[in-house]
Amino acid sequence: MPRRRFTAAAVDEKLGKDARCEFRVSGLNVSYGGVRALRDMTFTVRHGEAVALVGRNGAGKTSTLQGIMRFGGRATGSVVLESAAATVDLSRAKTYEVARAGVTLVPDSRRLFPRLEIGHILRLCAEEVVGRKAAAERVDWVLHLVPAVAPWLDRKRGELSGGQQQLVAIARGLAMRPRVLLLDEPSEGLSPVARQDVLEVVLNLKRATGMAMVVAEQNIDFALALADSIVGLVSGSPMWTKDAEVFRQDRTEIESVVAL
Amino acid sequence: MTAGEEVLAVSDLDVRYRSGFQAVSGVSLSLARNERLAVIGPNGAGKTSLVSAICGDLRRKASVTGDLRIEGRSVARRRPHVRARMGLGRTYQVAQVFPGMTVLEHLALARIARRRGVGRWLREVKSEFELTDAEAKVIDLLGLRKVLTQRVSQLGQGDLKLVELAATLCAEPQILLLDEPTAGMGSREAENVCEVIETIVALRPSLSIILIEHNMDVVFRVAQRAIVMHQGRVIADGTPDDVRADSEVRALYLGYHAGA
Amino acid sequence: ACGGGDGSSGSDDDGPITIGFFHSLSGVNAGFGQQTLQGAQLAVKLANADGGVDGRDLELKTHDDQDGSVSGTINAVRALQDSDILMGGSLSAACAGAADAIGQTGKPTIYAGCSPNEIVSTLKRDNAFHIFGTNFSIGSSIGRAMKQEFPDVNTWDLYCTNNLTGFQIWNSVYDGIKAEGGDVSLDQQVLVDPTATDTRTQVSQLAAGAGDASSKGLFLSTFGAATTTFLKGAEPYGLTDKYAAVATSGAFDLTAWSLKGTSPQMWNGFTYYYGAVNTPENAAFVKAYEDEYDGPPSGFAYQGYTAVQVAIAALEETKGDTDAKGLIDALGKVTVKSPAGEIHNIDGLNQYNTPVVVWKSVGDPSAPQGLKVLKSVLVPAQDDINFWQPEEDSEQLKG
Amino acid sequence: MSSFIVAVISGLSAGALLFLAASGLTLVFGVMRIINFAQGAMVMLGAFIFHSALFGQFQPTIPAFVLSVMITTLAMAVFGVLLDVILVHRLVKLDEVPVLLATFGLLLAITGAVPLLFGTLPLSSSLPKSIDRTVTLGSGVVVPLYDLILIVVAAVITAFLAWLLNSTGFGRRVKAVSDDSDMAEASGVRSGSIRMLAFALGSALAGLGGALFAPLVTLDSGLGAGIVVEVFVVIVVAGLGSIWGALVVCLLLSILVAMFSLYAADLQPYVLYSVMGLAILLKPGGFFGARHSE
Amino acid sequence: MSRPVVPSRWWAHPGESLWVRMVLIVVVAGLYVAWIDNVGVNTGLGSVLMLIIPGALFALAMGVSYGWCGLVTFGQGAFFSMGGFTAALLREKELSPLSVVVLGGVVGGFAAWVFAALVLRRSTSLWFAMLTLAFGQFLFEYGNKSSHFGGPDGIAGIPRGSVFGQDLLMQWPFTIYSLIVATVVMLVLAVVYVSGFGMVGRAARLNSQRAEALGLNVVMIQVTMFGVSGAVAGVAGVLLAQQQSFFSTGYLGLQFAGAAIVAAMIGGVNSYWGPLIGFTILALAQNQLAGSTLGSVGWDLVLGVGVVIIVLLAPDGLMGGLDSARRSLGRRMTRRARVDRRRESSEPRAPEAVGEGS
Ligand SMILES: Nc1ncnc2c1ncn2[C@@H]1O[C@H](COP(=O)(O)OP(=O)(O)OP(=O)(O)O)[C@@H](O)[C@H]1O
Ligand SMILES: Nc1ncnc2c1ncn2[C@@H]1O[C@H](COP(=O)(O)OP(=O)(O)OP(=O)(O)O)[C@@H](O)[C@H]1O
Ligand SMILES: [Mg+2]
Ligand SMILES: [Mg+2]
Repeated sequence: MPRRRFTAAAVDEKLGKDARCEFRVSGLNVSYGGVRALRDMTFTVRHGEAVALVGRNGAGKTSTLQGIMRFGGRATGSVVLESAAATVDLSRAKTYEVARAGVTLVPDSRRLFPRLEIGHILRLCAEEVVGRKAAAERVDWVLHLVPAVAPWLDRKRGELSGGQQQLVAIARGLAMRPRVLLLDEPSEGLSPVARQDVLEVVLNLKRATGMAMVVAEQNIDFALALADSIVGLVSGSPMWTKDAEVFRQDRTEIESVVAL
Repeated sequence: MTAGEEVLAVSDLDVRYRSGFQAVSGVSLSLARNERLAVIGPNGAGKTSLVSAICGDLRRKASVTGDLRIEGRSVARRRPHVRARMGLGRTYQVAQVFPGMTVLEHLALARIARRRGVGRWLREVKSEFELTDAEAKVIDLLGLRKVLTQRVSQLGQGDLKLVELAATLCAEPQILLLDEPTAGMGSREAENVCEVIETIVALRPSLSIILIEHNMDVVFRVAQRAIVMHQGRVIADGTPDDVRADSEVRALYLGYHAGA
Repeated sequence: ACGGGDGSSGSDDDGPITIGFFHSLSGVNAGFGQQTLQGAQLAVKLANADGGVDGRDLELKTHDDQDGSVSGTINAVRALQDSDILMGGSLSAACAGAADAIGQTGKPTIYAGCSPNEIVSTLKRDNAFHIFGTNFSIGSSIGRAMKQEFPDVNTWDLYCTNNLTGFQIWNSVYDGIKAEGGDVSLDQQVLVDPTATDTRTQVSQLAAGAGDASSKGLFLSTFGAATTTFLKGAEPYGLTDKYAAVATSGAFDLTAWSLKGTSPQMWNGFTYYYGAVNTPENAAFVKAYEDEYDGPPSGFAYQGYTAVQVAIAALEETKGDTDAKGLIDALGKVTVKSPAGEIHNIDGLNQYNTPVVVWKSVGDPSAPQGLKVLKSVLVPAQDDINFWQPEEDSEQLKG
Repeated sequence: MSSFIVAVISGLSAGALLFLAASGLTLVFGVMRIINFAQGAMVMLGAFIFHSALFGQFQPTIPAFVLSVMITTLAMAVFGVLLDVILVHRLVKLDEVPVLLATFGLLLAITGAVPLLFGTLPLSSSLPKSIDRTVTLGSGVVVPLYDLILIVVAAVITAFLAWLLNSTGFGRRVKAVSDDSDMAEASGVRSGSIRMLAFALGSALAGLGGALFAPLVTLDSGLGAGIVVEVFVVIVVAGLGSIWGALVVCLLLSILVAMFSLYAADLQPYVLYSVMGLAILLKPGGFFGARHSE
Repeated sequence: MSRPVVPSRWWAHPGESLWVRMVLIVVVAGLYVAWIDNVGVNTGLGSVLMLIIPGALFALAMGVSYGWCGLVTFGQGAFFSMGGFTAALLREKELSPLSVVVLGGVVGGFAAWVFAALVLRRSTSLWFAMLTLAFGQFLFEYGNKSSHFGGPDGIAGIPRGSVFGQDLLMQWPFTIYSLIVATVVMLVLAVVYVSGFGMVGRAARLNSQRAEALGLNVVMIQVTMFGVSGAVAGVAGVLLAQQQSFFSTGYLGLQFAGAAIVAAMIGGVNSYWGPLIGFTILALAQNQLAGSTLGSVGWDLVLGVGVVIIVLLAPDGLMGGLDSARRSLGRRMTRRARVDRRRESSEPRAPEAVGEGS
């Protein structure tokens, strides 16, 4: 099959540029050097919805998100983007193709490129997806959404605090015009205030653009505030998938998975 | 050699990586003989960096400032092997082994490292292949006996961590630094690891331990005291129960509703 | 158990007579080795066309000395093993590495090359014969010729590789001029690193200090690539035109060939240059060579050709008998009409009295090989020079 | 005094050539953390290709000369792409010492292939007549025109590389890939292609260096090993990854060597190595070394 | 105390009956050489053997420095040449050849030790590799210029002398002599290989950070091992000088060292026999190919492609390949070996304990 089916433009054309998309992951397995870290992960996210993955350290949340992106370990299983018009199968796509198709990862350790200035990072990532011409516009739009980032454009990673870096990482994700945003521990390492900021940004985004989201979170409040449904992970396997509403009243089950 | 005597003292330790990132800022701590201290904290808090700085493993990767004393002697400028010979022994978050060697050779290496005098270099390695009773017990507890003559390249990540632990114990350290010894293990193996730690503590009353762990069960079982790190700083210090009750810790690490 | 006693394990009497050829066929010196091989092959071909020696054909077996590496020396042993008479050697290490085996097997051997004095003297074995010049014979021949051609040039600039060979050659030139009763003094001496690829710095230095050079001579104590690189560096300055005399040693024809007819006027001394020798033997040789290969023979081709000629002469003397003793005796006695003239062993020295050609040429794109010979002098080997015992060597440049 | 200036200028031009050889290595290291032992051999290959691209002209016209330089650079870029496809992308995962050995193998292979491809006789070509001359700078200092040209080319290349790496999208992608290749990929960057391009650029620089070098020397297969030693000296003194650092060190070292050959010719062969030894003792990571990841 | 069973891998590693094997090898090789001498083929394999020994020892020196402690060196020719020049400079002193061998080993070893001690304390093994290259080149320049070392033309007239009344001038006494020297070197190395020191060196190569954290002084180990490697190279240099009666600066170059690296890698750098076998194979192969285009002009191409393939596909070389082939032959053979050992074993509870776990 021609590789160009995975350029951003080709995917746009197929799915419809601003179409409502559904994102389906099924039977996803991830292993590192022969060691299985994730078994049979299955979930679906619809337009305007968010799924939260919860579980203890090492339960496989990060592995799920990285498995979707095909980076890190070895991943097998099916990952598809579906609109009313068509289906794009990302199961065999390369990492950059997944990214260009509109599935964007905001990784847990932020991973901003240390030698580049923030403005250049945003620009670069936007260019890869929307092309050179539209990139500037896209970055402006992102800065409008996350205005806190604007003053840091000419700084480098080393000159930002952890929380600031987290905001930038999210901005970078947005610059890539995601259809599905994969957020890995967005609240990690943030002070409560910063966490509130991030939450607001993400919630606004969800409301305003209807972007689908997958969030890996250990912080239950954050997860519940954001997600519509929750997947509980225990040592590499999904235990249950439930409506978030269930837990807003009674958290015992979710805590049994996440906490001590 | 009374309990309570300080064996390890860290004061005002800073770790700044070459990239400019400051992973540890102004950490001071003191470890008493026979004390078992847990270090917990979110991902990227600087736990591993702290332990690596104590062992001197960061020489070429980061600048480390601050004072470090083992048994009252300053070692801040000593190379890692000197510190090891003064009683430090560590394991790594991702097991560090010698890929072409058998498990038995790992144990023999540790034994050679432990010995003093020129004679240890000249003896045939084979003569190091006998296990003392204590070592045999550790090996049996860890279930390593059946793989003793296998090369470690054939073992899984979990087994590698066990091998590394066994080898580190063979070197008979006075201060044992364990970096997530149960990460990536099933509950049964984690149980075994705890048992090994308990056995060793019983056998060697002068042993002190620093344990980095995300698994709270292990922390509660092993540690007498816990410190919590966040963004390179110590934010709480006390018994595990005190720490768990600390609201900041709950907020940053355990989550708001961690069971008490 | 002496190895020398039973050296006749070669071929039986009916098969062809084998001449072992041992030379650099790979590596940096492969070009020289290949040329020597072509000369040798031609000689063998001509001899066979003539009916061989005593009805037996000659066969050339080639072995690579691999620049004197250990496995190259193994090849030397092989070469000895399957030949009746051995010729070869150009690179110091390879020759010297093989010398021992050569001495022990007692096989008749002809060295066609090996110019540095020390090497030649270490190669001395009773069963081995050296037929071409050393640095010493070539250098002093150049010196003599220079004195005759330029009696008024007493001051020389020297451009010299910073190693013993470079020093040796200049010192022999100095001795040669002195021997003709001349006077020599060195003005500038510029040394170049033998391994350096880029020597423009040194050339510009020479140019900057040359001053009015119209009464001075310039001697290039360099070889091959170093000479070419010098000429290229000197080109923008027009440096070689400023001197009254410019001379160099070694196989300048190869250098000139690679310069494609642009080389400047230059005196050169070496064992041979086809265009500078006027003998009927040479004319025949050049013709045969040109028929066989594309261009005229180089000095190395001449060496290969002559070495095989010597071997054939010895074989004819013994009537095709390949017994080592007889052949060695014959090699000491025969007289050979080489392209450069008649040559024979100097009594008791295992060394032939091969002459040295000193000639003046200029690049000419229309000439064959891009080189036009303006003048040539054949300096006969001096019988009082003993290559095997080079004069005491100096680390100092004379003059 | 004038011989002093002459020495400085010829030192500068020698340094410029050295830089063309070293810059590719620095670039490739900066992107892939690969030390390319074969860089010298690639310069040599470039010189041979240049010679072939002249199609037998010994003294080309200026357009022919420029064309051949361009052909060589392009051919070496293609060669770089081929190497990347066959070998280099596999090296990225290895430790630095096996990488060094593998590229050493490459050095041997190229050195061995050259006589097979181009014959065993030494080859040679010349500069176009019109630039093969000297110019007189004020106060009677006479220097070859080509020396000046080389200095200008090196300066232009340095400026070009600095611009390319610091001010263009390609440069940013290169940095992103070398900082965190997985994350760059997850940001939509085709890190494999960027790597290939960067390696091709490194090879093209080797080709350019070889082409500009070729008319000055006699070509034989021993050229590569000679260059690699000098390049390593530069790398050890300058450290890895800094283009400007490499340039400065190339120029300073070459001037130093020129000075020695002027005032103390006997010691000149040892200059490079002595400087290298000093650098190791004083500044183990090199004077301009970018952070050296272990 | 319990003593677990260790499977024997004698072809990759010297086992306990090493001495017996060594002596056997010498006797067989000696007999062979004596035999071919008696039948009169005095330029056959016997002389090939004589010529291979110095090169093979040199390849072994490469193995010791890279395979045994992780230091790649492109300048080992320097220490080889120090040995060779020791013999060359002492050529008029009428010393016993054996004492020259010892002296050459000491010179090479000491120089290597000093070099490594100066460099390694300050830099990584990567810089070390580059520096060895420059070091070799430095000496090359120096040797070529200085008349003490004969310049590029070398020094000739190095005597072979005589040992225990046996004149070494003839080929087969010299071959036996080389064999004995090589065997002694191998025995010393065997002691190193099976000792704690040898294993610690390998550990330093495999994971130096871990080794340091265990309390092993990696730098000291590498420096010492490099000294050992230099000594082996020095001895090889002396042997070559004596055999050829000649030595020159040519051996300082990258070419010579490079071929030895390739040989060591083909055989397997971290095995005991690997470099020797690799060199022998290469020398014989080149010998066979000589005369063909590939064997002469393109030999470097063969070597280079060989190195690349080995680095990528078989970093442990031929010996490593054999070893894993043996392992993959299945457990059956191992088990049988265990049973045999159990019969031999005087220790009552050893084998039973294995595999039984807690
Ligand atoms: N690169 C890797 N190599 C080997 N094992 C890995 C790697 N990354 C993760 N693992 C293992 O895979 C398992 C799942 O890890 P993962 O990072 O997905 O967990 P997580 O739920 O994201 O945890 P955390 O809350 O710590 O981020 C863990 O046991 C971890 O040790
Ligand atoms: N070599 C390095 N260079 C630059 N930054 C580094 C390096 N190693 C670690 N860091 C950064 O230092 C910080 C602390 O890392 P460290 O490994 O000490 O965390 P940790 O507390 O052990 O986390 P975890 O629980 O995930 O193991 C992290 O932000 C990490 O990205
Ligand atoms: Mg995670
Ligand atoms: Mg950690």
